[in-house]
Amino acid sequence: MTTEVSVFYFAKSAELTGLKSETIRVASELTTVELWQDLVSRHPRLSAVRDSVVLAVRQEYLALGDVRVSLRDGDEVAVIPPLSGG
Amino acid sequence: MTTEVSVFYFAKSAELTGLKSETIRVASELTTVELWQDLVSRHPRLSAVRDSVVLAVRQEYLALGDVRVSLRDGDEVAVIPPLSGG
Amino acid sequence: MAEAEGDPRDLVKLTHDKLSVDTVSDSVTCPSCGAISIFIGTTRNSFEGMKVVQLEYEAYIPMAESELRKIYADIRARWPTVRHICVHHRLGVVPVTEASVIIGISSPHRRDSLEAVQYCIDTLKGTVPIWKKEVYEADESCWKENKECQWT
Amino acid sequence: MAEAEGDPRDLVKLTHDKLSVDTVSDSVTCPSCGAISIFIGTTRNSFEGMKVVQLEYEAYIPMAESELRKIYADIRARWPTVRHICVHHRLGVVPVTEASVIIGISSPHRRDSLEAVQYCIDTLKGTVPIWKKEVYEADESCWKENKECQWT
Repeated sequence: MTTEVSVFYFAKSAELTGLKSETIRVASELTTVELWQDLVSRHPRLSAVRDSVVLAVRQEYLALGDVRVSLRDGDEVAVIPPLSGG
Repeated sequence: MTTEVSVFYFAKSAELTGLKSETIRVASELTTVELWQDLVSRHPRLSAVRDSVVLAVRQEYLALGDVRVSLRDGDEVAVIPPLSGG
Repeated sequence: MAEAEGDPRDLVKLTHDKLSVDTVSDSVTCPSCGAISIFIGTTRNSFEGMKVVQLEYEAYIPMAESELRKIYADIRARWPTVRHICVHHRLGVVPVTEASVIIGISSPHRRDSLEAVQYCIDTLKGTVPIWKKEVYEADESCWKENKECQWT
Repeated sequence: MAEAEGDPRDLVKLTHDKLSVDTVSDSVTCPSCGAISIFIGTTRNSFEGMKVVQLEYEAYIPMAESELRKIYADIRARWPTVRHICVHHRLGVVPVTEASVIIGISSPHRRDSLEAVQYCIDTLKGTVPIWKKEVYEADESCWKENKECQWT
């Protein structure tokens, strides 16, 4: 089963991918680290920030690791570099 | 020895004396409680606030009591009810 | 009294426009409150000896709004007397000395809004998806990292 | 850097005019500071169930100014990085919801100005000779007493 999701890149991760967002097809059941590896396979330069990012799925933070996610069509995924608002 | 000083009344004490300020002649060497008694002799209604006021002499707070002050011509004395600024 | 004045307001604005302290202050004013506490974050002119020309902010806007509303819910749980809460955060280019963020909180007595404003800026820096790039003289730049961010 | 920007400013204004948050904020803005913390005291519409129509403030003006400058000296001793300090206090009639006092303090990092603003309002209420009379419906009125005042 695969599903189509929107991926948003911010700050350093947007500079590394050259993209603000894209729509991709991924496995609908996977872990956050598998989702990250999928993104890195599309944008190898992303591996530079492996240790400093988390993901957001449906606008909720998820650490990279053995964390299971179920994705549905139209879900938002985001790559979240260290925050620096305020 | 006596000296001429300006006395300022604020808040409740101004209402009790009916005055914002006056110039009076008082002993130049006395305690704060003697200075207070001098003011009460001029304005008996002031006695109502005896337990809730302090004095300021030359713009420095002084408690009513056996506190010695030396007054010089032109000094400022003030009756200071409980503060409520801010 | 509270009902006569309407509901507590939870206000959020992310904007490319210049921020106004008066606007934030007015938006949290209410007749039953004696205290409004405000924090303004402004752009500094240097970082570790390098001259900062300007800052650029970007946000994951819908998630930033939802994370701010989570902070507001925390504030209302911890300081129940807090009345109105307003955060304005600027996006895009912010010149030196201009405000990047203004937080305003009102409460009947001052202790609550003073504590809540401090909690709000501390938590905002750790949880709200907004990013700042410092641009230095000589065209260098650097994405910043808040020390409050938990995962780095 | 500090020299290039001029000296720290210790600003005091006691005025019968309406206060402006923007004016206070602007007066403490500086290029080396990332934080401005502001406290606004406003007139509440009730006290122990009585409806407050307005407040009236009076001050022993020269002593109020000198007591404020003592507070500023304390702040600079306790928070040496504090840059500019400004207190505007209104006198005379202050209608409900309008500001009676606005305190603004800037610092390079936020902790200092947030703590200093809290210290400033707490100490102001205990030491600065200013008095407030609450005027209620039906022409009653009452001189208030700050709990921070030490001698009552």
